[in-house]
Amino acid sequence: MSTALSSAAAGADRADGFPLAEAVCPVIAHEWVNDAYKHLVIEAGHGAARARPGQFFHLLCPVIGENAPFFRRPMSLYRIDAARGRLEFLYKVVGRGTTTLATLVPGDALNVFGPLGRGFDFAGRARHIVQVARGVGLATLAPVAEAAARCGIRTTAILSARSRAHLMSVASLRAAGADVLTVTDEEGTSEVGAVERLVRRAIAERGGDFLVTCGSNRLLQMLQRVGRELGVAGEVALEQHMGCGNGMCFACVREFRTAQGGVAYRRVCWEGPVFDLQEAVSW
Amino acid sequence: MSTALSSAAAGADRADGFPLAEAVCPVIAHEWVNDAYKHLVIEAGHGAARARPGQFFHLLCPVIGENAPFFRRPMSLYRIDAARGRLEFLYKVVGRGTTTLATLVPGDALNVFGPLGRGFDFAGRARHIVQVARGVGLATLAPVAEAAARCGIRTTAILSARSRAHLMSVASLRAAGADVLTVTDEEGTSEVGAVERLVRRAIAERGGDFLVTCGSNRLLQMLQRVGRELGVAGEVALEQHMGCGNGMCFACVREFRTAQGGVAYRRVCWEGPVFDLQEAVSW
Amino acid sequence: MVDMTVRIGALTLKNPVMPGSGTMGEGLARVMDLGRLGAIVTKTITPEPREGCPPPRMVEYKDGSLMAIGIPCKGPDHYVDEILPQYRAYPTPVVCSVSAPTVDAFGRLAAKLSVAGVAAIEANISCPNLEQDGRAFGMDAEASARVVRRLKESTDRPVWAKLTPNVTDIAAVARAVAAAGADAVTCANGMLGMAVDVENFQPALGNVTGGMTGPCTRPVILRMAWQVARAVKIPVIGSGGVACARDALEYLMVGCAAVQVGTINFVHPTAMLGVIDGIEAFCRRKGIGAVRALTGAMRPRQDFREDQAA
Amino acid sequence: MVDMTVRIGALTLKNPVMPGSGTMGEGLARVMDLGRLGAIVTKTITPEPREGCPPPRMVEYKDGSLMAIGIPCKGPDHYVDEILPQYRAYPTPVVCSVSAPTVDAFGRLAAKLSVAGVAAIEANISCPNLEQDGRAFGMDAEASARVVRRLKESTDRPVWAKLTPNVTDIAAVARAVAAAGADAVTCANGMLGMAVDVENFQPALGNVTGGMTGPCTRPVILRMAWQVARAVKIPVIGSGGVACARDALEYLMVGCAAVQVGTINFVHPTAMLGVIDGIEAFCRRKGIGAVRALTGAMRPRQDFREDQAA
Ligand SMILES: Cc1cc2nc3c(=O)[nH]c(=O)nc-3n(C[C@H](O)[C@H](O)[C@H](O)COP(=O)(O)OP(=O)(O)OC[C@H]3O[C@@H](n4cnc5c(N)ncnc54)[C@H](O)[C@@H]3O)c2cc1C
Ligand SMILES: Cc1cc2nc3c(=O)[nH]c(=O)nc-3n(C[C@H](O)[C@H](O)[C@H](O)COP(=O)(O)OP(=O)(O)OC[C@H]3O[C@@H](n4cnc5c(N)ncnc54)[C@H](O)[C@@H]3O)c2cc1C
Ligand SMILES: Cc1cc2nc3c(=O)[nH]c(=O)nc-3n(C[C@H](O)[C@H](O)[C@H](O)COP(=O)(O)O)c2cc1C
Ligand SMILES: Cc1cc2nc3c(=O)[nH]c(=O)nc-3n(C[C@H](O)[C@H](O)[C@H](O)COP(=O)(O)O)c2cc1C
Ligand code: FES
Ligand code: FES
Repeated sequence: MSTALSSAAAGADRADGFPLAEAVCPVIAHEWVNDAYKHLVIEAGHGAARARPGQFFHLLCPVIGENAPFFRRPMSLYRIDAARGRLEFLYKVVGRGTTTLATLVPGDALNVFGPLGRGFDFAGRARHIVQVARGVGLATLAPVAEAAARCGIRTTAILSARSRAHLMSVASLRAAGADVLTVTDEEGTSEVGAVERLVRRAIAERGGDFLVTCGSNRLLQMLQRVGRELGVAGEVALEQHMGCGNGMCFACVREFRTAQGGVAYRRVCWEGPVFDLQEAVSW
Repeated sequence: MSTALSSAAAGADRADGFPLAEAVCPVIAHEWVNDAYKHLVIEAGHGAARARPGQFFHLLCPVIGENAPFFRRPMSLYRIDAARGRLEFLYKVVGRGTTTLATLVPGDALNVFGPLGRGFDFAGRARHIVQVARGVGLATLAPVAEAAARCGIRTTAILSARSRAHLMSVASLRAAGADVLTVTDEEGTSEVGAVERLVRRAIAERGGDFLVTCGSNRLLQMLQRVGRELGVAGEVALEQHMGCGNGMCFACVREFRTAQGGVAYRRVCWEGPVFDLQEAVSW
Repeated sequence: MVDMTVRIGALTLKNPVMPGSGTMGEGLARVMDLGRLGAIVTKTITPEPREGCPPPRMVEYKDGSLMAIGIPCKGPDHYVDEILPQYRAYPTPVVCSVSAPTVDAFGRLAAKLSVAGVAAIEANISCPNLEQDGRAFGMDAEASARVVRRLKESTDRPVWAKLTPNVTDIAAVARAVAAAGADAVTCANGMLGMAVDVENFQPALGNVTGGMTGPCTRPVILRMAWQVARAVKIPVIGSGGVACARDALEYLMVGCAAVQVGTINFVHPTAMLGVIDGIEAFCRRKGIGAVRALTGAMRPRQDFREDQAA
Repeated sequence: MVDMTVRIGALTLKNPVMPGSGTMGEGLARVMDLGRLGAIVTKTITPEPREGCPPPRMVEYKDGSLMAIGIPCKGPDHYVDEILPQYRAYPTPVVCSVSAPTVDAFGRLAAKLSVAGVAAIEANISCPNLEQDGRAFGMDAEASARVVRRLKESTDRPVWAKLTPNVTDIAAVARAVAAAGADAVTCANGMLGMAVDVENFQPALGNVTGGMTGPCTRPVILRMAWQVARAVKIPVIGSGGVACARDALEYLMVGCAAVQVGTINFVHPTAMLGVIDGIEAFCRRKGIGAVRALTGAMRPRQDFREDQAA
């Protein structure tokens, strides 16, 4: 399907036999989910067959007028529909690239590159995942529950957002069998201390034994503290501005704690975007 | 009207009181007239009130993907509708800029700068204009007959094109009172010698006393020869790649014969695009 | 109210925005009020009339252009008689750009052009030095300094030296011209580039090489302006790729007192007004009372961490 | 059938297209067959492990980018043990890029890296020379030549010298390294640039300055490649802003024997395949039997006049 459009990009669709591909994919659906986020569905058989939760695709956003994104934009997978060969993204419109991305309509072509990076690694390590997501983290953590369920792992998902309108993926998480708890700024329930109490309860009362988070530095710090204190392992998905998305340019480094007690740079696109919860240096 | 859209371009619509303006104008109509040419109508009160046949506007073609025209594109006026405050262009889709220009649909905004350059100067010099146009010259010469008629000048228009489908503006020239003769490659009537016979006849039998041409170097050479031989004055509209369109960058020069018998560079956008028929150096 | 004035040596400009030499002309007065500009810098004048380079004279890129114009010029008398009077109607100071093939010729030309209505002389030292194998004066610190010294002897007007970016150590050239008495440095002229018409196996420009200018050159010229501003005490005027107020602010913050706007004038004829208004709006938004305070306002990076907003 | 092979000194490459050092990595093998490339140039290796520059490491422009990466490196042993073996599966020659803070260190490093699987050494002389106030070796013809001489003494592999574009006279540096025995020159590394985060009055890059690369730099680097190709007899490898076959053809026609493709690999991971296929298609269309014939194929402009088609 995507090959029919391949002439739109030089060099696209040369994937044959390679785990990664630059592919030109038809847009299937593209709707606003609230005032800030859009939900994008594309047909991408190659990617859908290979992608894992926590991985991302590097999207070539169109050039339109003054908005001329030179590099691709990383977007984690919101849903992987291997059966229908589709990938879904949930993204916030913030700048040049996401602004032009948002103009695509069904039938348009989008050049994507992926799947990239190291996804979540909970199989065999977890029996009950406690995930804490905020902002774009809601998108990144969304596919975790479904994949976990497939390995017989339960999920408690604590979703934090500005308002109820910004709580996304509640229904799909429930459909995947997760217990979903929501907190919002609007209702005054999203304060870090309150979320910490929910996390501790999920660990103590529901058997939570693996922490997963994305989207908020303050929640990350809290989970690092709770995890250290209670000896609960976990992972965090991080962001950094990217060039290649494929480990080649070293633009996307962040600081991490090393085994020797120092700090070192690691590439978010290559060693991550999912990292050990305790190794990530919060900021 | 156009000011409502001015935020689309930094610095646009600061015209108040100046003969030239950068204005963001709504597209009123935009249709293909054959397989190669599009007819564009925009609302541009400021420009329509000031523009004269032979002048041009400098159009800021949109940036779309790989087609990123950095400079504006010059287009001569196909029709000046001062009454309705509209400008019309007839252009051939050839490269980056015209390709993105062609994507505009009614209601879109187009940033135009003008009117620019020196138009035709026949008032008081001509009683019967013989115009010879080919290719894009059909667009450039189209408004001449109507303006000429307004000064009581008659026009014989000899239009040359590849095929009958590429003969444009026949109806509007007739409506403006011109005698229209058409020749085409397809019919084998457009050969230079044949056109020369039509020109000589228009001078000899109809009182043609001013030659005007645009769009073909071979027709220009023929008219220079006929004009010299018969002592008939005339003008030619020329093209050259442009930066500013406003006499500032000196990118658009061509060679011209000087009074001293040498050649010198002159700016097509500033001393032209309409030049004395005999001073133009054909190539 | 933001105080937009800046001082370039003895000269006070009403704001820090002016055209680059060769990127404006009488045509601009037909689109905007030249009285709003900080200064009017006119196209380079040479001692003898010149026709300039053979066409084609330009190649366009996505974010800039390559032009080989070659300074067509009708000579100094035509400048004094025909060009200068066009700007007399404006309160804006006129800066006259000059160029010549020898140090002597630079001096004679500047003397000739030090007439009423010329507020300063900008030395375009990117031109070939006929006394040194045609290598541009500006590519050699000592040759640049010689030009400036001669100009200072030949005119009582402030002398600005416009550097070429095609050098290893632009700070060294800036130091040399400052020591020679330059009142300001302009940083910088176009970057030497070329293009090939591959279909026809020939150079795309009639002159083979040309000057690369426009937004895409800004990162490199900005770095040079920063190096120059740290090397000299005289005012630095940034010139390279300014298209909007944000771009001009970069130059001011790395140490420039003013900016020149060039190629973008060809695309947006009133771009300079947008730059002026945008700088003023920025100052207002940041509570900065005088645009002068922006000069060199860049501070070392904080390890500044903002919480990810959700 | 077009003969796509090119000779870089003693080395024959199956085609003239290779990545620029630091713009490919093991990740590329997951997208395309590295066996199709003319050569594999690996990221610069330094004698000691380095972490590289503090983030932020990049700024994006419309047609290029500014990056300050700072050559993070795990040292030569890691290169030999971990990186080189990844490319053993391919028939493609591996060119090992090296850099060091002193001439001696350059020599020792090259000796250490002259192992099986390394077909040539590329000297990245854009790095600071600690024996000369940290000024880059490549900014000085004599220092560049010293590096090349030492490399030639230290390794039996062909030595390529990768020039920095941040110089007044790149042809002079090229002549110096050619005289010192370089087997080829690569022209050139990134152009030094900077950017300001004006909202926060601070440098946009953690390292303040960085390397400007990508398509917008091509006109300037192409001019340098042309100057270098006219100055030396050894093969020239063009490196700057190649995104498609047309761009590569410009470099070949001004005199390059091959090209390196850099930044665009980050945007289109299989861009190099497009360049290879496009060059071949061009040769076929023009009836050119061997890509070698394109090297220096640019001719002076004809006063070539084509009739305006209607
Ligand atoms: C692995 C990964 C997964 C992500 N997944 C999602 C997701 O599922 N949904 C979502 O809404 N966002 C996600 N992001 C963030 C998203 O990539 C940025 O919002 C987007 O790049 C902004 O691009 P822009 O051109 O609109 O913004 P601009 O601010 O115009 O971009 C300028 C530059 O900054 C970079 N940039 C800006 N913000 C970020 C950021 N937060 N992270 C990385 N680079 C940034 C851009 O890529 C670009 O290089 C993810 C980021 C990473 C690294
Ligand atoms: C005064 C004037 C009036 C014109 N009027 C008309 C008109 O009414 N109808 C019409 O169809 N065309 C007209 N043209 C030609 C028109 O400007 C070009 O066809 C157009 O610029 C091509 O742009 P492009 O980006 O599509 O082509 P590209 O080939 O991609 O353009 C590359 C560069 O070459 C320039 N260029 C290419 N062809 C020409 C040309 N023939 N003349 C000048 N610059 C060119 C472009 O402006 C651009 O700078 C006129 C030209 C001039 C100078
Ligand atoms: C078409 C053109 C002509 C120029 N002519 C001159 C000139 O005559 N003298 C001069 O000193 N600089 C000249 N310049 C350089 C500009 O003044 C300016 O320094 C340069 O373009 C960089 O600024 P920009 O990137 O904003 O264009 C010219 C530039 C262009 C594009
Ligand atoms: C992120 C990045 C890292 C680079 N690292 C190196 C390097 O380690 N050694 C080197 O010699 N050149 C390095 N370069 C320069 C490239 O090899 C190449 O010469 C330059 O990018 C110009 O080509 P381009 O315009 O196609 O990118 C690097 C360039 C980039 C963009
Ligand atoms: S984005 Fe290039 S290494 Fe991570
Ligand atoms: S296009 Fe600039 S002078 Fe004519």
